[in-house]
Amino acid sequence: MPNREMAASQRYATHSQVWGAVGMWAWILHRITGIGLVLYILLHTTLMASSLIRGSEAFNAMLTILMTNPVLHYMELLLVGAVIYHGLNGIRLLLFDIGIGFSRQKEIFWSAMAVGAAMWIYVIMIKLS
Amino acid sequence: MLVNAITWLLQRISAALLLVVLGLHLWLLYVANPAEIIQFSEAKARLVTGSYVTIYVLLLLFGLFHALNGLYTVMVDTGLRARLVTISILVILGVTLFGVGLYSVVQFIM
Amino acid sequence: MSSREINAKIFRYDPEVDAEPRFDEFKVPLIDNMAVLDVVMHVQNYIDKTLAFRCSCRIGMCGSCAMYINGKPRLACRTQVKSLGTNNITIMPLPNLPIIRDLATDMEPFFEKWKKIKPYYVGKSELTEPAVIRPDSGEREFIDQMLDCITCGCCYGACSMVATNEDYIGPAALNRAYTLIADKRDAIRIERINVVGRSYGVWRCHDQFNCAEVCPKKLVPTKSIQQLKKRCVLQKFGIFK
Amino acid sequence: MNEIKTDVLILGSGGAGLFAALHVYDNNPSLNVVLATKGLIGKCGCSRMVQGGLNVVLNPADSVDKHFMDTIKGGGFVNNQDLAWTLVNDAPKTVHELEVKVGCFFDRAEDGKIHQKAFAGQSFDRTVHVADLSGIQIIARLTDQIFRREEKIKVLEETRALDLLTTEEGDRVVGAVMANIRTGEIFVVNAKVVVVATGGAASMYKISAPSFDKTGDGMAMCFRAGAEFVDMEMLQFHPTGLLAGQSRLSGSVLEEGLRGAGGYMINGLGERYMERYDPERMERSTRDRVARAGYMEIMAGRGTENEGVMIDMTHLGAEFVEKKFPGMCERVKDIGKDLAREPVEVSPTAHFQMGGVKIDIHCQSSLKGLLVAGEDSGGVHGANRLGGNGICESTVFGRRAGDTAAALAEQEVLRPYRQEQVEEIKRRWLKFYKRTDGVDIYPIRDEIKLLMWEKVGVVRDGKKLQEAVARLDELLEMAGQAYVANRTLSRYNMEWNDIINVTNWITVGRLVANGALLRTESRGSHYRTDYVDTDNQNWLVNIFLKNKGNLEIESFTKPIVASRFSAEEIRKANIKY
Ligand SMILES: Cc1cc2nc3c(=O)[nH]c(=O)nc-3n(C[C@H](O)[C@H](O)[C@H](O)COP(=O)(O)OP(=O)(O)OC[C@H]3O[C@@H](n4cnc5c(N)ncnc54)[C@H](O)[C@@H]3O)c2cc1C
Ligand code: HEM
Ligand code: SF4
Ligand code: F3S
Ligand code: FES
Repeated sequence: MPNREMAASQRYATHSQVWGAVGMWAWILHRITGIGLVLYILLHTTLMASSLIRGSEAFNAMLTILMTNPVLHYMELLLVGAVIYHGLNGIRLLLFDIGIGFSRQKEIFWSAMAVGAAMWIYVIMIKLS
Repeated sequence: MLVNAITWLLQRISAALLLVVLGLHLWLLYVANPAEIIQFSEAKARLVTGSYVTIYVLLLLFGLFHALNGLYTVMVDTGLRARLVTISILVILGVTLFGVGLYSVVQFIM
Repeated sequence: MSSREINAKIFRYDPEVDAEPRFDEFKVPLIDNMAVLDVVMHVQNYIDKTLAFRCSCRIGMCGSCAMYINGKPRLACRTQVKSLGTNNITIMPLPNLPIIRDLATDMEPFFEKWKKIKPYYVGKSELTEPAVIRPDSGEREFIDQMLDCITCGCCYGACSMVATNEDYIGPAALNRAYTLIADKRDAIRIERINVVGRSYGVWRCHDQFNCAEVCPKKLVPTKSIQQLKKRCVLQKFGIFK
Repeated sequence: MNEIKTDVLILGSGGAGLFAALHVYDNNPSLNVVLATKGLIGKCGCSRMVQGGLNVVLNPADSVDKHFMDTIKGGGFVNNQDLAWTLVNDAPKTVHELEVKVGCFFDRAEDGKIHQKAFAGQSFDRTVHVADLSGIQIIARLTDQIFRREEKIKVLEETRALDLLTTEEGDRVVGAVMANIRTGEIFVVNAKVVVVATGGAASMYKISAPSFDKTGDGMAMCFRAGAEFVDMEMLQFHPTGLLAGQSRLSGSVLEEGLRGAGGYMINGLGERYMERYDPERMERSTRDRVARAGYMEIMAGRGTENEGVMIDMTHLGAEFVEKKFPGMCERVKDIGKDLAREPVEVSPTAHFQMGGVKIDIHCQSSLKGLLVAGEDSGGVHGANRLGGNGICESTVFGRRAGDTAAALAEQEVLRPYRQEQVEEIKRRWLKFYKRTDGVDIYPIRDEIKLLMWEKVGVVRDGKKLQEAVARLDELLEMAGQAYVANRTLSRYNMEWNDIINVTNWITVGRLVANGALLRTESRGSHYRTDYVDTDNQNWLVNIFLKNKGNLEIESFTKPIVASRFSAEEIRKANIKY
């Protein structure tokens, strides 16, 4: 009898996944941003503490590096985008958890995304001006 | 199992609270004080005058729980077997980071 | 669609002899009201008699003919070729299940999990007559509409949590569990709550909605699963008995 | 070769098979049951496809007498009245069990009690239902109950019975030879009692309603094993089968309620043709009449382009139709039509076999150790089945078969089967793998479907029936010459299975054609242009058929079993058919 591992390998061999649905992408992005934020939070707490332990000068020096490096600058925008996405989709998920919105999940997603885009653009404008 | 329902609920509760405190944090950084470069003294001044301390401690607490529990969920989703070991590591990591974070907060108010 | 011909690209695999799956292409004449089931039947009857697939009722009631058709698990019998908007049809077996041969999958893992939630009704002993329940009393919540499940497995094949975790019992079984747990006539609801509340149960669902997206009966298992999560939590606090 | 020994072997997982298994277990949980089914459990057969519902007397204002009279009146009075009486009396118990023990939940009326809707040919609204998907619920819940009893009920999915095993004397069945469709493995199940519940063979018609896995296997096996059959000429056509060109969707049933609600039947010229056939009842006439009228219109050249007639619901208002018949609207939408807003092409479609293996009220056939229940059995419905009595029969007699099987299994010993018979059966079905050349089965399949439709169909006559009988014999011969394209492929070989299916179709088709030839009158669904009248003087009899040996058909007639409503009373009532 064919076994389950084969079932999994067949799936990967043929990519027979549902790719065309909003919910699927919302979940993938939520997960990616979630994990990204975890990495960031780890980095964030350790960097803060490790510079503060060497005094306020060290803290200022580090923040100067962090906030002037152009690459990091763009990375920060991405970070903000991730937080906005994760947070807004998080609201959508919380709505489901309290039993709201099952029949309108796609509309809720796109509304959240519209709000998110506006917020993100606002932040980008502030940061780049 | 017992804990599943509780951690699931806590993940939601922490998410809801993060929405508030993380929202405030970001508001402070990007809207209220869109500084070029954050200076220690400015940050300290903000933290001492406002009762932002509570917010940051909460942010740490919920953020860490939410993040590490989220990470655990991701691992269980993909078929994690060594659950106890993983939980132990995550708890240690969480407590340590909380300590480290608390240290940073304390630096600002002292 | 102008051409009167369909290009069917069909997944072929015999696990007993083939090392690798392959795709065979067939040209099938387009007929009026053609369902994808007609396509595979035409191929098997008149072009390549060795093709294997499963079907029974051909009107979307038995749930035997679920296949992965142009990017989605669907019922072959209820999928009109016209509705695909193209003459190129790629047909693969339902994902997440072992393959018996070609398009015929072994539904065993699906039903193993179905059985795990004790899918059978156990009546309360004091109920000896059909219960009197007014249709507008709300007592049945939305059970009745969720009872339409035909165990076709489309949702099971679409959920990527099932794909990545072989223990997750999946949307269909959980949906069935909900219909029993919310049924006030049932005697072993707490037992069932304890099954769906385990780590292979409701907690693995992350509201992907792929299940709802593909369900040929337009069920939303996500909603049933949410109801179960709620009851699991309530039960922890002794509110749901 | 593998062998399984068991107390009870049940073939089929429709309403009859599933209920039989449950009742064997519930009577005596120590008995071993093997439940073999051609598809996946609970996902094959017609019980699953039941839309309308199940007839049962629940309301105090109704009575089993009324249900009984409706049933035999509908059946043209040739029903076995003992069986019909059993049907109506057991139905309430059965529905009770389905609700309270099995866990079905039928639709409720305003007052919270089980709702009962109207169906044609009934003097009281007594059809219980779950919207228009009753079968799914009944069968799914029964299947779940089987899962609960898994340790004693061994389920063999995608495993078909090939033939029954008999003792040397030929008067007792001791098991069956089976084939595992997935692996191609052939094995024997040796049992004290065999319950055959594999459904009928109406699928052998060009336009037909049943599921594809039902090919009259049970009847064909019982015939080969020597069981007696009754009323095989009685085969029901449903008047409104969807027409969808060559698509396999063709023939699927549009529910009777459409006509009940006031839908019009119109022909290609736009006439409401029922005026010519039953001016009083018009479209609400019985199934056999409406089906025949439609067929005659088509034959007279007044059909539509695609050889159909139309059902027109538009005058009832689109909103009403969509609200009342969502399932039907959806089905019609699949073929790009809008039931609520335009006439839809339909045709009579072969639906159900009233005839079948002769049984008594305990489902005992003429062979010891062989019980038959559900559509495979004959006599309950006479010449025409009422809508809603089909799944009723399957569940009622399935329960009975289970009870009888449990009782028999307790008394009987397991008798050995004959190895040489096993070998013979294996040769019969495996020879198709041995050839390198021969007959392609699919053209034969297409031919028999057309042949049955044209010559043994809705409207019959002696000449055509004779031609059909002759041709069917030839086709049986030809099917024996079939070969399998890939000789080494025994795993899930659909072609090999289709050879068996077609052979069984022809076997049952011969019984239908021969019975139809013998009955020189018209009654119920059996209509002959050379004998258009119902002959209550000479034909209140049942026609019995059996295998004389060598697949030759022996026939005899017996007066009907009129234990409750005598032949005299029937003649006096003088109801025309
Ligand atoms: C479209 C449609 C609608 C209907 N609507 C109604 C309705 O509204 N009301 C009503 O009362 N009746 C209705 N009927 C009739 C009703 O479905 C049948 O009378 C009834 O289901 C027959 O039940 P059964 O258990 O005898 O056979 P089925 O339910 O047909 O089951 C036969 C079983 O035997 C299996 N089988 C076949 N061959 C073999 C083999 N060789 N070995 C092992 N297993 C085998 C099949 O796979 C299947 O599981 C309808 C029928 C159809 C087709
Ligand atoms: C802004 C407020 C936030 C909200 C409303 C929110 C909401 C949620 C919700 C509802 C989930 C559960 C998803 C599920 O189980 O399907 C979740 C998961 C997760 N969150 Fe958050 N979150 C927020 C902030 C954060 C932050 C700051 C981090 C990281 C530090 C984070 C990391 C994660 C991770 C790793 C997961 C698990 C990923 C997954 O299950 O797919 N979240 N979040
Ligand atoms: S929930 Fe829908 S998709 Fe899933 S098995 Fe049931 S009918 Fe199929
Ligand atoms: S697709 Fe899977 S993740 Fe949940 S919403 Fe459906 S079960
Ligand atoms: S064949 Fe039954 S659902 Fe498609």
